[in-house]
Amino acid sequence: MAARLVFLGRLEELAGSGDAALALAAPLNWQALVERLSAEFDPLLGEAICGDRVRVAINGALVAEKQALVLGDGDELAFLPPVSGG
Amino acid sequence: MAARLVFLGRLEELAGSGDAALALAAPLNWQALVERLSAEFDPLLGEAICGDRVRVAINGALVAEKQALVLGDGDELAFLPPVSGG
Amino acid sequence: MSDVRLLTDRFDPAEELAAFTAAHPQAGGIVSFLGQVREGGGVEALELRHYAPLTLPAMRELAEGVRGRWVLDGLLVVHRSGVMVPGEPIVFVAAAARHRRDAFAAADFAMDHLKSESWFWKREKAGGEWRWIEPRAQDFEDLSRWA
Amino acid sequence: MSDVRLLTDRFDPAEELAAFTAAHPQAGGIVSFLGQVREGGGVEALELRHYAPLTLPAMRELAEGVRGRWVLDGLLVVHRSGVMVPGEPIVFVAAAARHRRDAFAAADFAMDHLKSESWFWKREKAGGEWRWIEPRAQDFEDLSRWA
Repeated sequence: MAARLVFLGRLEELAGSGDAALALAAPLNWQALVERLSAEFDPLLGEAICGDRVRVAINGALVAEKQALVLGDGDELAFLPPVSGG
Repeated sequence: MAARLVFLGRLEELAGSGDAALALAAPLNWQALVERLSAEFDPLLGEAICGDRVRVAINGALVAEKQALVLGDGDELAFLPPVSGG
Repeated sequence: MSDVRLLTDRFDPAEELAAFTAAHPQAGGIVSFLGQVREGGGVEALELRHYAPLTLPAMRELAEGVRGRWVLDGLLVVHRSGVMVPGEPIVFVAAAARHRRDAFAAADFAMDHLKSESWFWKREKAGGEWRWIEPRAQDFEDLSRWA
Repeated sequence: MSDVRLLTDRFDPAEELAAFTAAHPQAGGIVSFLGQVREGGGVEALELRHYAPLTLPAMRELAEGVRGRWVLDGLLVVHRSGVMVPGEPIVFVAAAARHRRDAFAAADFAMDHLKSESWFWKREKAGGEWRWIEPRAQDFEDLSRWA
């Protein structure tokens, strides 16, 4: 089981790359996900994605309340910091 | 002795053409000019050029008060109705 | 310096935009307005007459006024006179600026003033007949936005 | 129908204007905005990243919103992603309308919303180093004009 993570903007730097696979033993809730990312990537990444201005999209759809999401097998989760204009 | 008259916009129709030469025996003031144009072209032309919205330019320069102009030999007098946009 | 031209022959607005853009690589934004003779309105031809001693000098003065009012890298004003058919360009204005808002405002202002204050007289041919066009109230309303 | 495109390769804004104009002969006025990578600001390259599942759908939704707000004959939105060098076009928006004011307002509105709300993340290379660009306060001020 695995999920795909996508990091946009400066989150890419904290994550070390624009995307990553995350092995899953079971579905992860938001709190468990933040802990995994802090441990496997960078504690600053875990902190950053909790910020109010970072939105998340699951399988291409924006999530209204990221704290309520559950990440399952095959999902693509994107972390979207504030946009910086075209 | 002669002056050149230029008629813009719909004044051209009243004058019958876009420009005309006007033979002069002596310099003409505004009132004499209006009388000449009414007699030689069309009374409606004389009336039209007296309208507040018709400006005049003498030798390419706009005249502040057309009633005060004097037309002399070699002058070019242009009659400018309201512009209708580009 | 502004580029202000009064043309008697057909011109190509896309070529003008390409040349203007190439001339202002330091500008972040370029706003342009193209006015053309509309197809489908029953107008067969449009003629713009002008009075040479006044028209181009007034267009240049307008351009200077625009340059004084906004910070621009460049300003282009190309205007046709003579007889034009539907689909043919009448006027092309482009403003290049570091800031987008300046470019939009400058092009918008230039068009409002060109339309209402330039020394052009317009007539249209429809049903085989030419008729002179009166000033439009809308043009004066547009102008009053800048007072 | 609006023409909304997200491109990964360089495009030619003058060609886009020519094609858009040819497609809308019934429009009296066409306003365009071209945003390009500025020369001379010390920026060596600019990169725009996007998130495919969101970016183009949001651009289409913006275009629909613009069409609902003004009476337009046509609307074009072309946006680059990827790495661009100075002088290269980033975005080209054009609005064709019967009335000049509608075309100006539509292009202006589309740009303000593209700049502040589109799903693009920008980084710039200067002195050999890439750095991510933060949102600009000006973009939000521009947006508030339409509230």
